[in-house]
Amino acid sequence: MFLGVVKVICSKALSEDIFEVRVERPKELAHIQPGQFFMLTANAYLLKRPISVSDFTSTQIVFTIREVGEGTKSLIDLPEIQIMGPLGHGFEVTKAHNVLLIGGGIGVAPLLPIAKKCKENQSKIYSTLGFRGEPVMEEVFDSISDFLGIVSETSNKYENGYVTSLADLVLRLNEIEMIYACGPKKMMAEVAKLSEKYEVPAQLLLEEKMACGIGACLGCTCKTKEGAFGFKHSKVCKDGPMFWASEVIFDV
Amino acid sequence: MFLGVVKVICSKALSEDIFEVRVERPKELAHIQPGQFFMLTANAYLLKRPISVSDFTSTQIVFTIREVGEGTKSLIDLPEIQIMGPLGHGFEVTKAHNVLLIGGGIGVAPLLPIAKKCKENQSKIYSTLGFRGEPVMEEVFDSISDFLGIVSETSNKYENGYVTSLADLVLRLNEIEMIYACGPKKMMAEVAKLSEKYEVPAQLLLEEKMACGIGACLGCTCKTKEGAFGFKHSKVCKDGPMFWASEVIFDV
Amino acid sequence: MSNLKKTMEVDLNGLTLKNPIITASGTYGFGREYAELIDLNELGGIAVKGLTKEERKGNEGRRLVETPMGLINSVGLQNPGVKSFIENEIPFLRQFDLKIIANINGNTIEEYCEMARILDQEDVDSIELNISCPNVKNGGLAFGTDSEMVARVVTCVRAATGKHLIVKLSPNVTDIKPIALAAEKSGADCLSLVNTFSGMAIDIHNRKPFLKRGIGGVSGPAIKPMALKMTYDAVKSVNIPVIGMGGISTYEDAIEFILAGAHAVAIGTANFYNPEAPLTIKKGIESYMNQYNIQDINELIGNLDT
Amino acid sequence: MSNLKKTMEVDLNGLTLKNPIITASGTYGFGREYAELIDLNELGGIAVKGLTKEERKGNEGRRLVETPMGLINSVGLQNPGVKSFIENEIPFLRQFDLKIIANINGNTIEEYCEMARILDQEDVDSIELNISCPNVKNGGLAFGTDSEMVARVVTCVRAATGKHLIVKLSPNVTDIKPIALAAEKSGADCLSLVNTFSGMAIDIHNRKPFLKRGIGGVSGPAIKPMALKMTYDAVKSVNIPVIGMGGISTYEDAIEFILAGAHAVAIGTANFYNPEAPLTIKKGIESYMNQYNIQDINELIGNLDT
Ligand SMILES: Cc1cc2nc3c(=O)[nH]c(=O)nc-3n(C[C@H](O)[C@H](O)[C@H](O)COP(=O)(O)OP(=O)(O)OC[C@H]3O[C@@H](n4cnc5c(N)ncnc54)[C@H](O)[C@@H]3O)c2cc1C
Ligand SMILES: Cc1cc2nc3c(=O)[nH]c(=O)nc-3n(C[C@H](O)[C@H](O)[C@H](O)COP(=O)(O)OP(=O)(O)OC[C@H]3O[C@@H](n4cnc5c(N)ncnc54)[C@H](O)[C@@H]3O)c2cc1C
Ligand SMILES: Cc1cc2nc3c(=O)[nH]c(=O)nc-3n(C[C@H](O)[C@H](O)[C@H](O)COP(=O)(O)O)c2cc1C
Ligand SMILES: Cc1cc2nc3c(=O)[nH]c(=O)nc-3n(C[C@H](O)[C@H](O)[C@H](O)COP(=O)(O)O)c2cc1C
Ligand code: FES
Ligand code: FES
Repeated sequence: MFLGVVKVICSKALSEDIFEVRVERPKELAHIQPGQFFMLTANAYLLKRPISVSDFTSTQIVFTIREVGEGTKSLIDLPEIQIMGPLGHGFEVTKAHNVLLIGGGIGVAPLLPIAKKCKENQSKIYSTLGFRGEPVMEEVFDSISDFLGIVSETSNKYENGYVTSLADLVLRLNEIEMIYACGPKKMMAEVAKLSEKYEVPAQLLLEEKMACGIGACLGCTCKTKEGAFGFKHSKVCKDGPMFWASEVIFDV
Repeated sequence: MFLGVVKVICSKALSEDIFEVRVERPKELAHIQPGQFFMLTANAYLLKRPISVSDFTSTQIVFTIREVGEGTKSLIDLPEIQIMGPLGHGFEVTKAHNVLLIGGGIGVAPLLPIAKKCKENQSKIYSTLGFRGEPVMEEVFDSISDFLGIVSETSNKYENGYVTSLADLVLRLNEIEMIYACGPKKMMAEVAKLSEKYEVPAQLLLEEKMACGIGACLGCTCKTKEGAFGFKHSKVCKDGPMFWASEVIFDV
Repeated sequence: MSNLKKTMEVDLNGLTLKNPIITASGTYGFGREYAELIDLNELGGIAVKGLTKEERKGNEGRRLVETPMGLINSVGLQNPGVKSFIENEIPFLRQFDLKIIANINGNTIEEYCEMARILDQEDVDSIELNISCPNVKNGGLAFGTDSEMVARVVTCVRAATGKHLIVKLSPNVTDIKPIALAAEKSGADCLSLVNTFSGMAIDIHNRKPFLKRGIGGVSGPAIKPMALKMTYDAVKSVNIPVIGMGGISTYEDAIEFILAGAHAVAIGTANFYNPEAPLTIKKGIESYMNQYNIQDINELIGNLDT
Repeated sequence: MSNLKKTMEVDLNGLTLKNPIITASGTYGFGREYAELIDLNELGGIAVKGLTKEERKGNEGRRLVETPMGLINSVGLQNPGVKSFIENEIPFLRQFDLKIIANINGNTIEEYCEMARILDQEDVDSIELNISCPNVKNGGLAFGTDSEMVARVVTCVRAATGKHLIVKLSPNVTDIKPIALAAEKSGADCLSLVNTFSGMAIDIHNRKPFLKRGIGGVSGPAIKPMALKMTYDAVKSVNIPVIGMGGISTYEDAIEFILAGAHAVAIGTANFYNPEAPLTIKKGIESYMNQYNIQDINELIGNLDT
């Protein structure tokens, strides 16, 4: 696992509160799987911040970061960042003919690597992305998707509504074989319902507050099914962040 | 009292660990007395750091800062700094014919404003400055002093020894009427002895760890005489930082 | 609607503050110094520097050590004595529209009571009985960590004065509840907590504690989670109002204490690094009330969904 | 001279560590994860995640809240149970040259003893009796805050095993001394402290505590001054060695604890934000010893000029 300081190549704003931070990819870094994340050291804070890989090449890694507090704020204009990773189990790549991406807010960012992978595998990509205000990463998803639907809760340039309603429509009209989703907890719970309703497996990228990021502290657990009625606490950082919709128990 | 953020005009290294930070002087700022200080907000830390004024004009204030820990380190390359001040009772300006400055290390910096004031008052200025390694501010003290003696504990470009020995010599050979001193505690205790020995009043700029900087927390006290044998705890930030050598009780 | 005048007034069981912001004892002197920086009329009250019967010189040697998000102090109750306070400080503070809380400290129960008797005749709005100072040899902390001692000293002081009486509790205890209860039963009108945590720091290069007495009192944001928990516990165990403190430096912190059940909050160490803290915290509380359409701060006190 | 081989070996009254660096229970899992980041052979010992007799699922809901220089956790002893530990984890850890300390937790005294009896037969180097976990309903903290309870549980566990026995103390007490003494008298070979401080944090927007159980345990640099003070107190009151911990994140911190009298130090929360902390702390101690020409770390233990 890589733990060290990397140079920031550039950092630019995609919107008012979302920033793209492009760093040098160290040579010794292991293979990156779509959906994996890194722990980034936020200077003013004790704990590192988990941030997904939102794009990567053989020489670069891109983090797309929404500024929600002091920690994320401190990450967006550093000359160099300490990173640890890649971490966790990311998305499983399948050779599905039709895949559906469902992204909410900053959750669209970690979908890009899996979208690219699916594209490579010649899957047909249906992207449904939802935002509270103006969208981000619209262009890149447009170029990669066979279908792109964007909804916004407030912007009048886009259809207003929730992304899961749009996804529902796509699922009803197309033979989707695999869903990849990332977004707020409530959206994820809805996606799980869609997955059940249409009997299409869904891979969800979950989020939890993390301390170690590697499975040692047991701080980041989510509830997953065990046996017929039981549950257990799985580590989002290590057992996830990708979980199958069918495994997760949502307490919402 | 001014409390607010000021722009840093420039910050430059005078030596390996001493930096000159020049800031804009806010218009609403009160009169600055030589020997006064400001509390500067060091970002990563809870407590502000006390830093003397080492020079000022009607539009600028200069702080000369030695990096001794994380707090001072954080102060040396900020685009703007929050400052509070000017604080404390500085040096008393006298119309003495001959004044002696005794500075040790970073303690030379706060002597510059009083030197300039004495110059204005046409006093003859004897400067004795001591350093552990290479000196700083040599030129400016050279231009302002009638006599300048520099000693260093290690540099072989300068006489080796303690600044107080040099000061002793100056006191023996000249009719000094006032001493202004700033430096490490041990040096100050020596200066107090010289003051007594030569019966020349000495104004010492003392240092203590500070929390509030304005006299409210009672955290920064030094021992001063009260009555014939008694003592009291005086606030370095408010009653000082200037104390007469004859008042201070040194526990060294 | 949100433009209606909000009520920030709180009643501490006989002591009414126009807003719940107090400055904590020992961090604000007698208000003089901060009066040059902020308008003291904005405060609900000031708890003055801990007073003793006679003048005290305080502890020798270094008195402050900064720690991660905290501060250790060993001031040792340096103060001019209660008489000088009455003569020189009360008239100054009376210029402002705020409540004066006299923080008192004794070496013996009798000394506490004598001070209470003296202040009973004077123009202070409340007496804060400090039985939790870790920085003096006698009295202080020893009184505050044992329910029986607490009962004895509070009972005696209660008998000595009819003034509003706050008892200030120590966090250095296994269980705050019996202590809070003892204070209430013995006649406290109100509790305040926490005082500082006992702590230590060592100069590894001189192999000596930084502070002459070895230990000192820890304050600041570092102690906030513990202070909040203790405030919550104290609130649950008594029926009198509680003043919460310990590391409060933002309005969010203050709201946490209020939701935990504190009727008022005291700002201590934050004054040092942000002299405007009492004002920004007050404004922050106001805007929080606006945001959630709360007319009266009393609606927030203890309004926690657990 | 300063190139002579330094001795870092410490003897914890029967448990010899090749260096005084331990990783604290609950912060290092069973070593597996950190083995990918650092060489575990560098450690003196590892205190494994708190074990219970049966598997435990741990607490529900959010488990972590970051605070100023601190962390509140409410993990609630999630662990696979002592049997699984024996089968799956001991063999893994035995690959490394370090001492294995099994941290045990019970709901009842009997459960503690049963676990001690089970582990007595197994290949662990020491048993750490955790009587100070604030994150479980029964047992835990309740055992650790009362000297009589401490005496009872330690006596019973002592009878159940001949293994090296560490008793881990809680900082949530008025006075650590009688508790430390009770543990010593009842047969502890060594003490460790501190466990986490009880603390709380409130989500002001949802008006709920962040953690489902309301409270959690505070660790990290924020607690260091208090932890150091308690370690110092404990050391002074017993004749057995003490493992110090609480917020240690630099070698300076570790030296402070050692000068206060700790024979070894445990690194907890620091692992999260600096996985290399145990190594840099060890190196730092070495260079400190070089700087002051100290050949044997035992010269430093308790070497404080007060
Ligand atoms: C596996 C994983 C991958 C992640 N990938 C990304 C990513 O690619 N890009 C990205 O921007 N973020 C990502 N996150 C979320 C990110 O880690 C958090 O937003 C960040 O830790 C918050 O830190 P902070 O100090 O800025 O906010 P804090 O100071 O901790 O919180 C500030 C405020 O924001 C709220 N808040 C905190 N986290 C979130 C959140 N996730 N969403 C909304 N509100 C929040 C808090 O409740 C609080 O009110 C990921 C999280 C995980 C677990
Ligand atoms: C009235 C007053 C005026 C001052 N004026 C100036 C000034 O003009 N320029 C300036 O550079 N400093 C000045 N100082 C000193 C300055 O405030 C301290 O050096 C600073 O607060 C240290 O903070 P830090 O966080 O960098 O160091 P810390 O992290 O607090 O300390 C780091 C290390 O340095 C040591 N240390 C701390 N302070 C000093 C010190 N003063 N000298 C030597 N070692 C120290 C500590 O013991 C520790 O080992 C003044 C102090 C006072 C009270
Ligand atoms: C420098 C200093 C001096 C203090 N002096 C007193 C005192 O005289 N009487 C008292 O009751 N509390 C005293 N305290 C404790 C504070 O009133 C307060 O209880 C404590 O600092 C916790 O709050 P904070 O974290 O906001 O500072 C003092 C605290 C500090 C930092
Ligand atoms: C996430 C977490 C889990 C913990 N679990 C345990 C435990 O299972 N058993 C135990 O004795 N201590 C446990 N602790 C306490 C630590 O071992 C240690 O005593 C405490 O965190 C203080 O040290 P630190 O500040 O270096 O972390 C835990 C601490 C944390 C942060
Ligand atoms: S963050 Fe520590 S186990 Fe996941
Ligand atoms: S620093 Fe507070 S009184 Fe001087």
